[in-house]
Amino acid sequence: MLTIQYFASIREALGQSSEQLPLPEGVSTVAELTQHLALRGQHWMMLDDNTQVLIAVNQRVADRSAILHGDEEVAFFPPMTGG
Amino acid sequence: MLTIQYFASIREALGQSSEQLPLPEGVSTVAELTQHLALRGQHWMMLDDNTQVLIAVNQRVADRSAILHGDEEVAFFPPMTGG
Amino acid sequence: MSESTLQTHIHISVQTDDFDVAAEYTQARQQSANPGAIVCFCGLVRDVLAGHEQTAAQQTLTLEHYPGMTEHALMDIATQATGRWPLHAIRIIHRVGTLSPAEQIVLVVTSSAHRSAAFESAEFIMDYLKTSAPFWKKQVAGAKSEWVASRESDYRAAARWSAPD
Amino acid sequence: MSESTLQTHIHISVQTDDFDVAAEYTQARQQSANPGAIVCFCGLVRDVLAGHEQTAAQQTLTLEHYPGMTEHALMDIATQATGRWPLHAIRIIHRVGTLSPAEQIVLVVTSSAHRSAAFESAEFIMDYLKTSAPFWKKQVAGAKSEWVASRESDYRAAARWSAPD
Repeated sequence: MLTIQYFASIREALGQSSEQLPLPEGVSTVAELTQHLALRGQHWMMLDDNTQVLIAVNQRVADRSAILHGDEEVAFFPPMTGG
Repeated sequence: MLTIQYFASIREALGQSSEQLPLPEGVSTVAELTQHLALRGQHWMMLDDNTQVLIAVNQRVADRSAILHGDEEVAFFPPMTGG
Repeated sequence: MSESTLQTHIHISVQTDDFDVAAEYTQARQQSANPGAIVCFCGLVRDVLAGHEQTAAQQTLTLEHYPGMTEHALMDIATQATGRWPLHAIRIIHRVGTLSPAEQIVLVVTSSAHRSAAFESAEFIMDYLKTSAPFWKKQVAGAKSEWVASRESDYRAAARWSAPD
Repeated sequence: MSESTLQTHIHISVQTDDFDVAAEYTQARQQSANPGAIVCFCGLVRDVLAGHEQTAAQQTLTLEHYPGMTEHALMDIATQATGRWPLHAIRIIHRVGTLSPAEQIVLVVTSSAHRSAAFESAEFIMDYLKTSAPFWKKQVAGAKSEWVASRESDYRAAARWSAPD
């Protein structure tokens, strides 16, 4: 089971902070996961936007090419603005 | 009357922290003053050493070419080491 | 203690409570064997609406973070700093939750034998923290709220540490 | 308050007594209208004989200065900093007299809207202070004493602020 988390403006736009999702068929990378989620329509398509949405896999910043096996924690968030 | 002050290692080498001195004849710059003081011999000659001895005139760091009128406060000291 | 065997005391905290700069400075000082220099950096909530219609009293800043990842990210940054500079102590505190203008947000304390190491490591930690620790700021003023946009200048500041000198 | 009309609160002190970092930080914070960043730098007496025969207890550092000139020199440095960075407050405290290892010697606090201004101005003030404020250090260990030599690295550190970027 994937655990997917959404933060800050992404969380607000999607109206959702997290979800559990079995690894969808044909999905083996983060890029494929965002394409799958984009099928939900409208706001979900923004997850495909590489410049506005950053990704962490198992709590480490990752590329869209990161491999998913199905038991990862994947997070989507905008560029950080702390400090 | 010149007020001359000596600090730190200069003060210790000369065994003197300050003195009052009427402007010696023929002295109109700091360089000429140190040449005059060097006549006292030995340790006093070090005042001529541009790299080891810094100068302030009226409490501002100055060059050896600084003009003296006879009423200045002149100070001799080694490179600063505070902070 | 030679610098090759230097052990760095690292303290990381993400908290809603305010922090005490004096206590953190004292801790860093006590944990440092023979320190020559201690730098404290404190970031505070700016009143971005000063002079506008909204008064400071109506304005707040909400800090969201990614629990679990945040501590890892801050520890990564601290560990990178220890690899670059000989440091005795590093303390990083970052607040989350809702803050008012002039409140303290973030504290970085570094101690070293050398002043340049203390200064540079504190600045390095802040630059990296700004761009790679999972915190997000939301400005709330009355009924309006807005997520703070990331700043190009912060990315440039972080990038200079990886550029060749 | 726009930065063109920014008034910088400057506090300079040369004193034998120890200082309280927390109190100085609090002062700088209170004197700053809408600050975003405060940097405190504290320099401490290093135990240069650590590991040698003399123990720390026998070792002291004596700081001599040029009364009258010192305050002018520190004020000059602070004024130069205000010309380079938009600062709300600058506090410089330098101790004189006889100090023991681990005691606080010097404190610089700067506050600004921007973190880079706070960091850079504090580092600038320390670099200039080291080479242009009339303080001299003498290391005393038992019966032996020695004036501390000026360091080439301190002159390089100060020089980089006048070099073109």
